[in-house]
Amino acid sequence: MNGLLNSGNVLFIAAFVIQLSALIPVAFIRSERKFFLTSNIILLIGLVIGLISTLSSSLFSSSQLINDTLLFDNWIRLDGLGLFFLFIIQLVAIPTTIFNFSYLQHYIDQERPIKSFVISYTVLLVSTQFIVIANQAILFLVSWEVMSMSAYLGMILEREKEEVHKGSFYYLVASHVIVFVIYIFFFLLHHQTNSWFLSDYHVSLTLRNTLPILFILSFIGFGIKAGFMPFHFWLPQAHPIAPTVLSAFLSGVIIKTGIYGILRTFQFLNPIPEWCGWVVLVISILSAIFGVWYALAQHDIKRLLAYHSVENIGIIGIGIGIGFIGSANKIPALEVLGFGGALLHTLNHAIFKSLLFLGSGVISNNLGTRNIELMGGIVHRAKYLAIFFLIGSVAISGIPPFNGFVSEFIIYNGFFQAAKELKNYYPFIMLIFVVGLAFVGGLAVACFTKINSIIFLGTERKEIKHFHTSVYDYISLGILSLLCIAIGFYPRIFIGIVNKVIGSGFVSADSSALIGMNWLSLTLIFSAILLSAVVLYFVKVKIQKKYGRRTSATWGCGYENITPRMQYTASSFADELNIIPKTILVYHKKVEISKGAFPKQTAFESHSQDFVDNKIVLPLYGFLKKIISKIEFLSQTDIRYYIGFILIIITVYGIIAFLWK
Amino acid sequence: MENVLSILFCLSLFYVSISSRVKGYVTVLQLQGLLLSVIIVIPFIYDFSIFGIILPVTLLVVKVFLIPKYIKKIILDLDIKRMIEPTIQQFTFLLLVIVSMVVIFVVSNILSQRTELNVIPFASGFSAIVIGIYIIMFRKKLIVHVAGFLILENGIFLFGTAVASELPMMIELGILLDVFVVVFLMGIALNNISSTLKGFDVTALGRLKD
Amino acid sequence: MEIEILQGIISLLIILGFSPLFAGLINKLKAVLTGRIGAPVWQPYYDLKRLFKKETINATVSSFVSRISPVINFVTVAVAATMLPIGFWKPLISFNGDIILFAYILGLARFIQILAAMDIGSSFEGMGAAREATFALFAEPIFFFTLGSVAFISGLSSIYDIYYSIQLNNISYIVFIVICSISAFLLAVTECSRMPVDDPNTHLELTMIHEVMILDNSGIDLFLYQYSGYIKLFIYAILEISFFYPFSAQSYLVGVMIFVIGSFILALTLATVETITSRFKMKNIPQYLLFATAIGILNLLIYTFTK
Amino acid sequence: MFEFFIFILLPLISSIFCYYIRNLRVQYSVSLGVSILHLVLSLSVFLGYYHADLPFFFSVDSLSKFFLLILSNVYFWVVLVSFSYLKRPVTSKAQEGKKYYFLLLNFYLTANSAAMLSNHFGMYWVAAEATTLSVAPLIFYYRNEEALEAMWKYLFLVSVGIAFAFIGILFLTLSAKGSLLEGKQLFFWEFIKNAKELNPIWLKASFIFIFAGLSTKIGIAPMHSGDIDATSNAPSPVAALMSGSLRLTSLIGVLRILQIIRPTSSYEFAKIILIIGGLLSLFVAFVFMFKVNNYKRMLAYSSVEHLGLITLGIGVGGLAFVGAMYHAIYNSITKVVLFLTAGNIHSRYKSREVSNVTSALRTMPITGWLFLLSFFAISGIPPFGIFFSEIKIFEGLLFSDKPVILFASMFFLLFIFINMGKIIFTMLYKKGENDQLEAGTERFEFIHLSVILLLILLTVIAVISPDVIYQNIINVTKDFGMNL
Repeated sequence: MNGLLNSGNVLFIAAFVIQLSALIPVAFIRSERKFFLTSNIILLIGLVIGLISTLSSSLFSSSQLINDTLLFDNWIRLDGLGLFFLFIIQLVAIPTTIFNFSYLQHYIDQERPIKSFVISYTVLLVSTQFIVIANQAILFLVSWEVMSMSAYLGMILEREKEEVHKGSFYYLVASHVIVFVIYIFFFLLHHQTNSWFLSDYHVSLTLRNTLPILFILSFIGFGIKAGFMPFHFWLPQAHPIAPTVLSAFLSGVIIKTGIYGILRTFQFLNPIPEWCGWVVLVISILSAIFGVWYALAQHDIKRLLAYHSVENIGIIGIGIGIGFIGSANKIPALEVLGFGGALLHTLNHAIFKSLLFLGSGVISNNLGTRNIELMGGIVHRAKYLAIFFLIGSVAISGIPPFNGFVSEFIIYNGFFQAAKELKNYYPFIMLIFVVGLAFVGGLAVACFTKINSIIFLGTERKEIKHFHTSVYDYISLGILSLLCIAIGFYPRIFIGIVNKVIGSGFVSADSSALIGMNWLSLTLIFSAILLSAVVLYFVKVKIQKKYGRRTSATWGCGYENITPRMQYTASSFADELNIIPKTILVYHKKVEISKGAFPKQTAFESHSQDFVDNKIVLPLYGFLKKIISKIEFLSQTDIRYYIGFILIIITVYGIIAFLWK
Repeated sequence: MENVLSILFCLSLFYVSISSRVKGYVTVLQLQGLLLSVIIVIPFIYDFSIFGIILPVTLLVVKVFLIPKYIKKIILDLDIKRMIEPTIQQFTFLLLVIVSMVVIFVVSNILSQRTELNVIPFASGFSAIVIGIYIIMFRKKLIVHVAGFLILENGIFLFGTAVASELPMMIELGILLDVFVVVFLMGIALNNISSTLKGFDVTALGRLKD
Repeated sequence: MEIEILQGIISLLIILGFSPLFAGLINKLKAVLTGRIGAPVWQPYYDLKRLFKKETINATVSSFVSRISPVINFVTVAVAATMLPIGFWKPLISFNGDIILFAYILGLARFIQILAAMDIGSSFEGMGAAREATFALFAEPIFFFTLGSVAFISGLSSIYDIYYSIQLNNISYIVFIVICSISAFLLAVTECSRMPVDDPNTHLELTMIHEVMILDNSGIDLFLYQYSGYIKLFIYAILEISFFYPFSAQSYLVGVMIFVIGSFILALTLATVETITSRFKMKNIPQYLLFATAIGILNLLIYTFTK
Repeated sequence: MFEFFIFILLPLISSIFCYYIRNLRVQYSVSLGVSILHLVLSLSVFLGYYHADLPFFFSVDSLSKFFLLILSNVYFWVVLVSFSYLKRPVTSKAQEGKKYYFLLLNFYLTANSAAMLSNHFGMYWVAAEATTLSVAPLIFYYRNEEALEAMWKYLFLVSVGIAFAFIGILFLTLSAKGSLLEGKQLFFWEFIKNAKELNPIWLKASFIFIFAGLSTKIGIAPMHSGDIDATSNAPSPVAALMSGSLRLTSLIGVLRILQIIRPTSSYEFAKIILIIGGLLSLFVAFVFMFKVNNYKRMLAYSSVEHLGLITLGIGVGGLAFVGAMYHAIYNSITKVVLFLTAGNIHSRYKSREVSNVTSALRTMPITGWLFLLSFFAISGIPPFGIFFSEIKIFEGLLFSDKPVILFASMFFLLFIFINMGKIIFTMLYKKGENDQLEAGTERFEFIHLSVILLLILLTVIAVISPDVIYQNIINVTKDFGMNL
């Protein structure tokens, strides 16, 4: 218990204790409402304290980062990476927990039992925090599994719905596969170093021979969790059906544990061969492009956001890939930019993805549907919701002046760096990746203009009875939007933190490539834009006062009574893009062209399925099932066969014995 | 002397494998019981001890009187048809029996060169075991299955005497008791089966499947 | 230092000031080429003046988005303009990686404009917005394959430095730059919605891309849109022209001359293209853009592997 | 002598007592008392507070006291819930099944303890046969066709199997021919002591016969069928008892012969046989999980799977062996939990067909959640025990000389998990078109309490992992001559 009782650790321990004590009320509070209120408040307090303790740690103070703070005879480690992810988790968990107050109220009104959800949510938060600070492999595995399972148990809140049943099952199976893979990963590490402590695992020289296996295992195992492209198929199934709070947390944080795992693996295996970097890069760019393209084809808002998680994980992966290449070629600048971009984007994505998910939750709760084709005109109902959602969308599309841009900016610079440092054919390849990333940006713009405009703008496609938003929604959304703005406008601090994290055991030699970038000018430019925009706006208003301003109906090309159904729909908005890769998107559309002088009612609809899921996974399972159904000889019901089996097996064993040397 | 009895035992096996009557089985069981008890008694002819004689006597009682009587009783109670319903021709069955017997004798003869064991009882015991299994496998009637099981048990007993295992007496008795109770339970089960399932053969037992 | 800032401000003012003139120039030349007298070169200024004085009409269904959109549009385009060199002057904003900022700032403009278009809730605007999104997506790669390829080869990531680094001495590099400038031209055509991608002064909504998005705007809003449109056009013109600055020769006069001549030539080219070509079918436009991208890739490939 | 009385005679006496006293409540309290005594004593023997030396054919070593503890633990819980289980309404025919219930239960305890404590093959055989005899009528508890068929099949198959085991024992005596063991009694320790003299051919033969014979009771494929039928049709406590302890009782026989064969040259062969058996069982479970549509059968197959895993671990040896020992404990407890909850579901829905059970989580929340949790427990998800034992087994397999076994078994386990999950979640969530049962009307019964306690026990043992258990398992491995 070295150094256990300094103030920081006390806070730290207290945080966990309080968070866990949110479970206590279940014992003696019968009423669902009272129970969830109390436990949620306790949980919130715990989280806040946790955040404070994290912020008071050496990562965020100006002092030098103490690399390995080991507690409880090394079972807990607070190093740079761990603290950073801890920070992310708590940062996202606080708004989602606040959001709970208003969100769970809906379920209480429906008289749906939510005890189980609250419990599993609490357990989920705690276990997720444990993952990133665990320094003991078994502890890690246990908290990993507990996290997955509690997430599952939370997911099945509306379990009687078919889709919920199906989606959550996808999730469960995926996490079971993951854990099997990770078992082998840790067994190998344990065997090599014969220690169960993660802090002993960076013994790269002895691991050289098994390094490829270890890397592949970790990339598959953690990659499934993170949702890289071939392994993503569970993600768009699971995230939409979860209760909003949970899907925000899942997309925001839990898939990041996969990233955490991969980064840890890098720490174990550093220095890593270059091909690993290429593998990660290629898979990531594919995930990014097709993730966002799938997203473009969705009509279910949460499903769309889930696919965007795939995209963003791809972008993070690109950063990691650059970092790998850097460390393979011993170029600190490259490492710093790559990993820095990845880490910062992890933070950013956690923020704006949870923001968007929470926003979508408010909407879908009020409208009782997740299909964006039935939405519209919500801006007139809830203006601030629209603004927050807009901020999130701009941020996630990587467009200035919000945080999404900053991290993508770093990654771009990483590519430039790579092109500069590594001559001959590198510039060409790097440029291809740059273009890919730019392409992703463009698609993201298309996608988010689509959902913003379809959901919020225009007129209501389906009559909205009443649109209720509570103060808690606005608090949680507000916090997250503020973070988006803060990181966007003044990235300097966060860059400093990220740089510190990278300093602890990532780079071969420290480099100022990240800190040295001209962050101040970014800040200046953004604030200039904001300032001049505001000024110009007021000028414009003044001028409009002078020359008059009025509103009138939209010009309908002379056509008088325009109905909401005449607006442009999401399907038609995205159609021109979706037909391009229609085999991969499994994109079907049904168009009825109207004919004759008096055309009848016509229809246009489009669907997209997941390629991996529908063309690979399910067929394989069906195939296996078919083979199994062929095996009949075992399913005999007759006692005579049973007896016969004994004779046969004894003969077989006898033969083995006879042939035995 | 043992060998002669063992040969007789084998003959009883042949008989059982051609007999197409349930009655035949019962008589064979009695005969085998008798043979077995005689075989065990033999050592006591030379040095008689009242304590050692308990086992053969109980064996005689159980295998010659109790069990066969019990089976007869079941047959009468449930008036099971006299014919055993074989699933393969008697001839084929006999052929199978003969072949496996020959194999067993040859094999055990070979084995006997490694470790000294008196081949005849060993082989005949073993073939009794195998034939017991065959009877279970190729007959339909449950009562015949019971008989087959008993033949198997007899085989094991003979076998045991052949390998000259000195199990302590109370364990031997325990074994006997077990066998008896098994048969007893099977009898009860048969009663129930005939009453609830309306049938005495395996075709009645097809409910449990996936 | 101060002088640099001053120069930057001046070049910004130049861009803001002369961008309508450039547009006017194109129209004039076009008219001449088609054998008309055409509107005077100053026509855009008159238009802007007219629009400035007009009453603003907003659609009833429209929201705050369409209020702020023109402003943000203008501001962002202006900021993008401050990253470009005029003459040999260092622009106001110039730091490593501003090429990316440049692309993304314009992205912001596009984002908000698409939203504003959808805000009206009319299917015309919707259609325009969808097209804008699609074509902009395919225009993105062209930008990176032209300017980006130069950047990657020179290893620089600031627009000014990139242009500065261009030394037209060895032949293969000249070829490279020329082809780059060609695809840059194609890019300009797309981004500024000129022929053959889009027809700026068509009158059928169904065939428009950019125009249809601002269909329901008027007064000061339209003024801002138009103005930022002109600036955008001029920006891309400068991107094109700057390929041919002999930055090594540090004479201001030469710079100005080349700048003026270059813009004139470019205007002429644009006008010619617009006269001799007709607008593509909508569904052919992606092919066209892909073709431009292909040029870029090919160009870079050749240059990378024939050194 | 005292412990002999407690372990073996007392249950016998109380079963005789139950024959004469027909009052259920009295029977219950008596058997409960007996079980508590048994548990306490076996626990104190296990912890070493009490040094046990049993008379003639019985003795205690680290293996037997370990398994005895598992037995008496499972037995205690089963007896505990039995009364509330018996109170449930059954058909009039089944009424007289209740009369003999506790009698047989006590006899079961006797037989099992005898089998576990016996140090003589003959004795072991007699006791093992006796366990069959005690359990067969219990299977017949419900007095319906399925139960009858199950009982017949179980009785017959197991009797034949155990006969084969006896042949194996005879082979063992045969293998002693010519060694200084000739004509000695069949005591384990003597055979273990000078196993080297034994004739390898007969030793192999005896191993094959004993393993194959006892497989019918352990439920190692392909002799699993009888077990499946029995476990799925027996009343839930009995099923729990069978999965939890009876299979281990037969496993101990295999372990004994393995212990004898270990120093000889045939050890490798024995390992191969065990591995084949284990993989076959995993495979069978894997195959049938695709087809099974009766949730008690599903649970039965799951115990085939886990016994297969244990056998695999034993076969591979080393760390996997340790894992297997742990697995024995955790599996036994988890199985009890599973079967009890399944029993609740059965008595509520009156059907074992999965298709007839719908939205169980709504109609019976407590049982539903417990069932869900115990499913997680059985599929090796922390903090429940099986996770900890499984990773030991997996690591052992990975670093054994044949890591491919690991991949095969992981593949099987994964699909077993998937299909079990499919079935269980359909039962729990799916909206039935004829949901006649109204929501949430479930009283908190005694069974729920005990199930929760068991789950807690499972977790606590696993998380704390008391050193005494570890030490004992290490001693077992020492007896098996493995050094970790």
